[in-house]
Amino acid sequence: MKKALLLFVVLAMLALVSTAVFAQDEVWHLGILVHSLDNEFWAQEAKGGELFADSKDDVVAQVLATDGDDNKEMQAMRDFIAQYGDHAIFVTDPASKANTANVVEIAEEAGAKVAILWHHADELEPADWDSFVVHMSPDDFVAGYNTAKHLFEKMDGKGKVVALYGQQGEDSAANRYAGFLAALAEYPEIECLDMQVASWSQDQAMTFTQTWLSKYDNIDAIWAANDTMGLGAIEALKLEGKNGQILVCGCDGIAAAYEAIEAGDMACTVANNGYLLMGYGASYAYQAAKNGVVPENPVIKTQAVLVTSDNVAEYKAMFIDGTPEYDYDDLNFCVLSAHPSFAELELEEKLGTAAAVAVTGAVVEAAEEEVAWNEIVDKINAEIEKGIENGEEGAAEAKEIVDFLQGLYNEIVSGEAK
Amino acid sequence: MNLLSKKDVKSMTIAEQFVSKVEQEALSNKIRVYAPMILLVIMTIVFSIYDSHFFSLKNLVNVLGQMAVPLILATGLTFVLLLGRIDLSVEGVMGLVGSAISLLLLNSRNSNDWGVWGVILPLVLGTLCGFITGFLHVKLKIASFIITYAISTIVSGVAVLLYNSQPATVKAQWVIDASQTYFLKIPLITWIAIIFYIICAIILNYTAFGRAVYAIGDNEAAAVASGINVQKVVIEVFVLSGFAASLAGLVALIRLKLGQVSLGENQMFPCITALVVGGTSLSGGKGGMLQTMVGILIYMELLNFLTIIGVSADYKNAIQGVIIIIAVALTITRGRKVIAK
Amino acid sequence: MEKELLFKTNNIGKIYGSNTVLQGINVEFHRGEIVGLIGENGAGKSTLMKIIAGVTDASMGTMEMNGKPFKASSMMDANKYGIGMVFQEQSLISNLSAAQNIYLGREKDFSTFGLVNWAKMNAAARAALDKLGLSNISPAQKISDMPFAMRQMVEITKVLDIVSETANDRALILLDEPTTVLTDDEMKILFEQVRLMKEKGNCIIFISHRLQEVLDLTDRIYVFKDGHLTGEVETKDADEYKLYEMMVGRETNGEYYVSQRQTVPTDDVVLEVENLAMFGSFKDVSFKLHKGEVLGLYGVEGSGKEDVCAVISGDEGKTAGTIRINGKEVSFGSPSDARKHGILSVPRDRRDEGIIGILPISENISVSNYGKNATAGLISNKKQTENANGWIKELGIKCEGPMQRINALSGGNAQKVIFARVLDSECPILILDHPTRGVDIGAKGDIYSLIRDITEKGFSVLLMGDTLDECLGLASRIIVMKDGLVTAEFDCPADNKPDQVEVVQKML
Amino acid sequence: MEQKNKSFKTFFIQNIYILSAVLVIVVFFLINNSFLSLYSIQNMTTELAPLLPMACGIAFVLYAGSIDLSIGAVASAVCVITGLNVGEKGNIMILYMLLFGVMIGLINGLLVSKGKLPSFIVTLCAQSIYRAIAIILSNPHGGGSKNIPLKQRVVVNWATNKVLGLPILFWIAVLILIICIVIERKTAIGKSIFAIGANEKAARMAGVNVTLTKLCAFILCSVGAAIGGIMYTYKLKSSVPTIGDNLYMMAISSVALGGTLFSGGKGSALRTLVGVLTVTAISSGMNMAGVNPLWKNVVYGIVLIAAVAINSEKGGRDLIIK
Repeated sequence: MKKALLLFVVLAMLALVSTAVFAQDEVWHLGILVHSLDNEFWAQEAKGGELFADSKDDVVAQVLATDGDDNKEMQAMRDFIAQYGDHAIFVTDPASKANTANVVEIAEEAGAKVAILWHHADELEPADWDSFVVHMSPDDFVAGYNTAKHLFEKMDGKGKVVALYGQQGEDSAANRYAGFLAALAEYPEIECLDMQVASWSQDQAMTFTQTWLSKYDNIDAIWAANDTMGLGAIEALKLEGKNGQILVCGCDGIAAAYEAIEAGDMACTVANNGYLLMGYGASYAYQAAKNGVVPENPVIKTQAVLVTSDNVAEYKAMFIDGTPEYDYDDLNFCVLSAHPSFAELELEEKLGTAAAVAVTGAVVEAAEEEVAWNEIVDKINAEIEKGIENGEEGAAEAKEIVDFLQGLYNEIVSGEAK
Repeated sequence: MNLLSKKDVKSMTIAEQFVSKVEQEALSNKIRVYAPMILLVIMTIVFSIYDSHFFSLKNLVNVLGQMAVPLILATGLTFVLLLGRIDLSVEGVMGLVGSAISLLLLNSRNSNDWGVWGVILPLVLGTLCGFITGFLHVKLKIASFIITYAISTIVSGVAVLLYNSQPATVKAQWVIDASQTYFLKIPLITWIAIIFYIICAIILNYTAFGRAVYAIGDNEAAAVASGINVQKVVIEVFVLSGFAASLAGLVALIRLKLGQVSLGENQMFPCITALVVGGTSLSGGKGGMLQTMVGILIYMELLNFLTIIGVSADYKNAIQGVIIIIAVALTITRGRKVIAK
Repeated sequence: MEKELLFKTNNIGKIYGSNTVLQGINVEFHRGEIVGLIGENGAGKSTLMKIIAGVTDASMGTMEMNGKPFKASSMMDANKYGIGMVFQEQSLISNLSAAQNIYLGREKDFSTFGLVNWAKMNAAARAALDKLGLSNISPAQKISDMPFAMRQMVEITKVLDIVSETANDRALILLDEPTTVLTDDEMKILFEQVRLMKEKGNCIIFISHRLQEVLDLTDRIYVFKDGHLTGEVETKDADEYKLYEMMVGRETNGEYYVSQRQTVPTDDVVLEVENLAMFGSFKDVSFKLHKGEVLGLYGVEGSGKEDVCAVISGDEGKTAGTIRINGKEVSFGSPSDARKHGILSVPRDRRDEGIIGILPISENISVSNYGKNATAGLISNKKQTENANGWIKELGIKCEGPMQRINALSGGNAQKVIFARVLDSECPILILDHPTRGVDIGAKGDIYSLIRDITEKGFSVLLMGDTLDECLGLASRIIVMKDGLVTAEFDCPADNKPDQVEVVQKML
Repeated sequence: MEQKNKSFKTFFIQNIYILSAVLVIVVFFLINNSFLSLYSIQNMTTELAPLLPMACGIAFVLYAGSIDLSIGAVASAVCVITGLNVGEKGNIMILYMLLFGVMIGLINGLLVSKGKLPSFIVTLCAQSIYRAIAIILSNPHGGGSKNIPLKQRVVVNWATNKVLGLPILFWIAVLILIICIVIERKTAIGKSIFAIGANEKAARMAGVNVTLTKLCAFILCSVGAAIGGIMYTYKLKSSVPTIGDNLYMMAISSVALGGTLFSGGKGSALRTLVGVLTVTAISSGMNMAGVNPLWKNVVYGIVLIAAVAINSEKGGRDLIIK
């Protein structure tokens, strides 16, 4: 019995640390879903959401950590909804790409508005859902691409590079590395000697770097998928006195990385600006819930700044030493570019905007009038296949585009059939 | 009986058979005892032949440097495993102590500069964690697997609370110097690890406490009967393991400078694997400091070699797993009636 | 001549829960005497020993040592007063050396600055071992490399050393069944040492189920029954018969082994063993076991008889020879294979290999034959409990009920549960490996008549007796082994048992 | 009367393990009344559905006195394989994955029982192997999770539909719980598992087939993990290669919470259920109570210690708990 009492005391202590606020009318409860708070960038994101909530009288924020676990994220959302019903709004840095679909489904079921950052599941379009207000992302691919490109430029387009990969199984790790590979492809004289999975760990990154240094004597640069691993690599370089000589990059923009850039040990990082992302994400969700304001183009790319020795002082002052102040009512402030849907975004990336509008128009028209679209496509396909056989440049890409258009066409047709 | 003049089994008397059986068993036991060492030598030779980078001075120094943290942890864990217990809390304690030190020395987050106290107090804190673990394990009679897991969860939570999501970089000059100091081409942190290892080896082999650890691991009831205060010894072992984890936290911080919870991540299971490969039994009572060193060396060499030859990162963990199972199968003592748990 | 009083108890008692196991005990031990404690298992003598040695606390009463009040909180505490105990079960650390075991917990005598000088310790251990005439034991040898009896001697050396060191020949030494695993020679050395200790003025308390040993060694005997002290006799006034009477309150005589119910074996051979061998242990062992027969296997420890049993029960593998069951050749790799062929054993080491301690009695009974209470693969726990209840009644097992944990039972009752298990398995061939070891006399009698019952029902028994007397009394045929070989075979009809001397000649 | 009191006391002591779950639920209900709303209960039942089979599975290995650290990785691998194929191949994948679980259990079990290797090491290595499989199958270069295409979700949607107000997944978990109870109480193999856990030598001498029994314990465990993995796929409607990373400790600590002994021979599926309930209630409750995420680990650890301290059965002072 004594022990049962012990447990009771422990649980009673819980009540002290809990900050439950009961549902009131016209108070919006913002659930901030981030991976965890033991990482500086995620803490920055959470802080961004809280800054937004502080700026509004009728918003109460609660940070819900997901540990990067799809399941915990769903549970946390449902727990939150159980409490606040349709007065819950969410802004989430989702646990994974795939889980965004679940996030949206749960929100839809409860009628809660949600803004999603970073990832989105294939075929998941904000326009199709009432609750999915906006998707905002600075694009991991671009971040990986930009840091790699900066390194390669500094290397004068030739030399040897090694890469430190993040956590296996995580989307951002995969996308950043894909960006690195894309940049690598543009520089034929740069060779990637080895890639190792250092799982975001400073210790492992340091160990791998030491091993590389004893194996290769001609490394020019180390591409790391985040700052922590970059810092690990730098510690290994310091032991050899090679810091500053071998280029290192990071990503995320944590305090220690800014200091390393100032000291000349790190070449560059990407300031993903968690404050802006989550703050404005929350603002979009809030506006949609309260005022029914839904952005016309809900797929938004935000600014991710490449921080180098040139601009490090400015960003350190803004993000680390202070917190940035934003006008959250000016929803357009955070927008670098906005797009109606992911499908269009993808198309735009391939065709260029003007061409995309034209082609999409043609496809819609064709679908509506039910002209012999199939015949046209067959002809084009035949041409393309001939092109592929002859090894013509761009033929493969053209085929991809046609396939996409075919998909779009089918969707429109089947949508009308309904 | 001389093995060369082996008689026909049938014509041997039972006494002769018995003598030869005992000799054979003694021989195979000896082989088992030395198997990890033989494995280590073979690995070193094969690896060196396979890739010339492996046996280069530079790489060996690397391996020695990387060995510091695992060696310290494994030294502490040796005592715990000899008791037949397990300590999952070392990762959390490492993170806590590393974070605490980084916040108390000259750093990027605050204006603290506590000098030597900035190291001593966190070490005491980490050791205290070991004491609490041991105390709860003994007094509440909770399996060490669970209690140490719970403590690890709590302690790493506290660590993040300490630095409030923004880890501090150590700026104290002596820490920076320490990470770049070498004696006889071996890094200072490795010397710290080796000195700790030697002290622990002496404690294990030449003190009453060391004998008590073996006694409890082998036969707890008998240890009680011999007047050994089992609870005290068990708590002391967890205190020692807590101190080892704290020291490892300090060394990891010297190596990496950034004080965060992840200093301790993925350190404990590899150490336990290494100990078992070296010949320490998970059920207690069997093993020793020599086995610990051999196990750690085998493990570090394997890790280093897989990186050097550039095994695809996707397959590395899987390959490592398979190799470890084979290594354990080769080196572990198994009789007909041995019970594996 | 009145001897100086060393130790006395005043109304010592012990209560476990609602169960009083010891009540109102007043005993006195004097310098320079050897006192025997006898009684059935569970009579309370082991509990008294544990209280004196500081292993458990007394629930009531007081004790005096050297005229001063005595209360030990631990064994170590008791050692300081000069009280040491040699345990029934082995309490050595198998991966430490003999010297390290002898001085375990006392290393500081050999330490400087906390570091132990092993050479000094080994020398001291050498001297301690030599004092007991154990020159064949090396102090640096690991316990795990020693035979069983040698380990026991190390244990005795350890205790004698502890108390003689602190007590200046005013020691009280408790020996709890120290002879169970010793050979005759080792026993002689032990007895010599005990007498030597006594002459120096120490007091030795000796517990044994072997009454002859008690009579040989002691000066005075206390008899316990059901937690009470029921008698005290001078050894010179006692004989075995009288002691039996005092302990069990019933006479023991030739009918002890119920030999009038001994079956005459049939001609049906159920188990045949031919030229069986196990490398390093025995060879060329051949015998036949008939239906309804008790076949005794006898020899000294290490004669190979244990391993013969182990091979037939599937516990060990044979290296040569054949085993036939009902004329069909079989081979097994484990006791579960053997069970499938109808062979099951009552293991010798009950605590380690017999009882499944934390499980209830009913599970312990059913473990060898779950199928009995199952329909279509699903076990009925109700049937299983009923089944257990049946056995509890049939074998007279004293317990709270079938759901009681088996480790709460006394040795004899636990052994009966093991018998219930092997009988429940319906295996026709039973190997009884020292079935009465550590069992009190009352339960022994029950087990003897049980063996008669089952042979009457047609079971066949391969018996390894605890004593020659028992083996001869129970078996209808006896095989004697020596140094791994069968040396003789005797017929033992109920009315014409062979002479013990004759058998002993063949085994030594 | 006294007899009756005594039996009540025994009953109380034997069933005190339920108390921890009740206390946790009551406290959270007091903190926040919506903790026991229908929506919240639906949420928690969905939550515990995949965890329950995993915990029940590993409980068998713990009864036998061994441990299995690979269940999380097995769940990950199963989740990935199912998620990638269920859209095209349909629900038959469940059957394939159960067979996959049997195979994994067979390998682990053989290495432990026949190879006489410590289960701790075998399953630790198995963990890295199956985790690598999950990642390799996900994508070259360790790609992340993939959702089942929205159009193919018809195949898996049934699992989260509700029957009697609670999701089908939960009812399946209940069914599995009942099967586990039947196995441990009603079958020879279940009872043998307890016997070898309590005293392996004695069970062996009593004719229990130790090798086979251990093998079965590991197979039950891996199948439990596979079911957990399948359920996660159906619940998350995607393949997540990292799903199991924290699950194995969660499953093990749930079993410990219920009071199952790590030394083997004791425990029951009902205790495991209570443990799983407690773990789920703690994590849901903390979300609803608005506990700062930084404090969550601290609170979880303390509650874990307190609950295990209450629930573990103490078999007298001679019992050695490692």
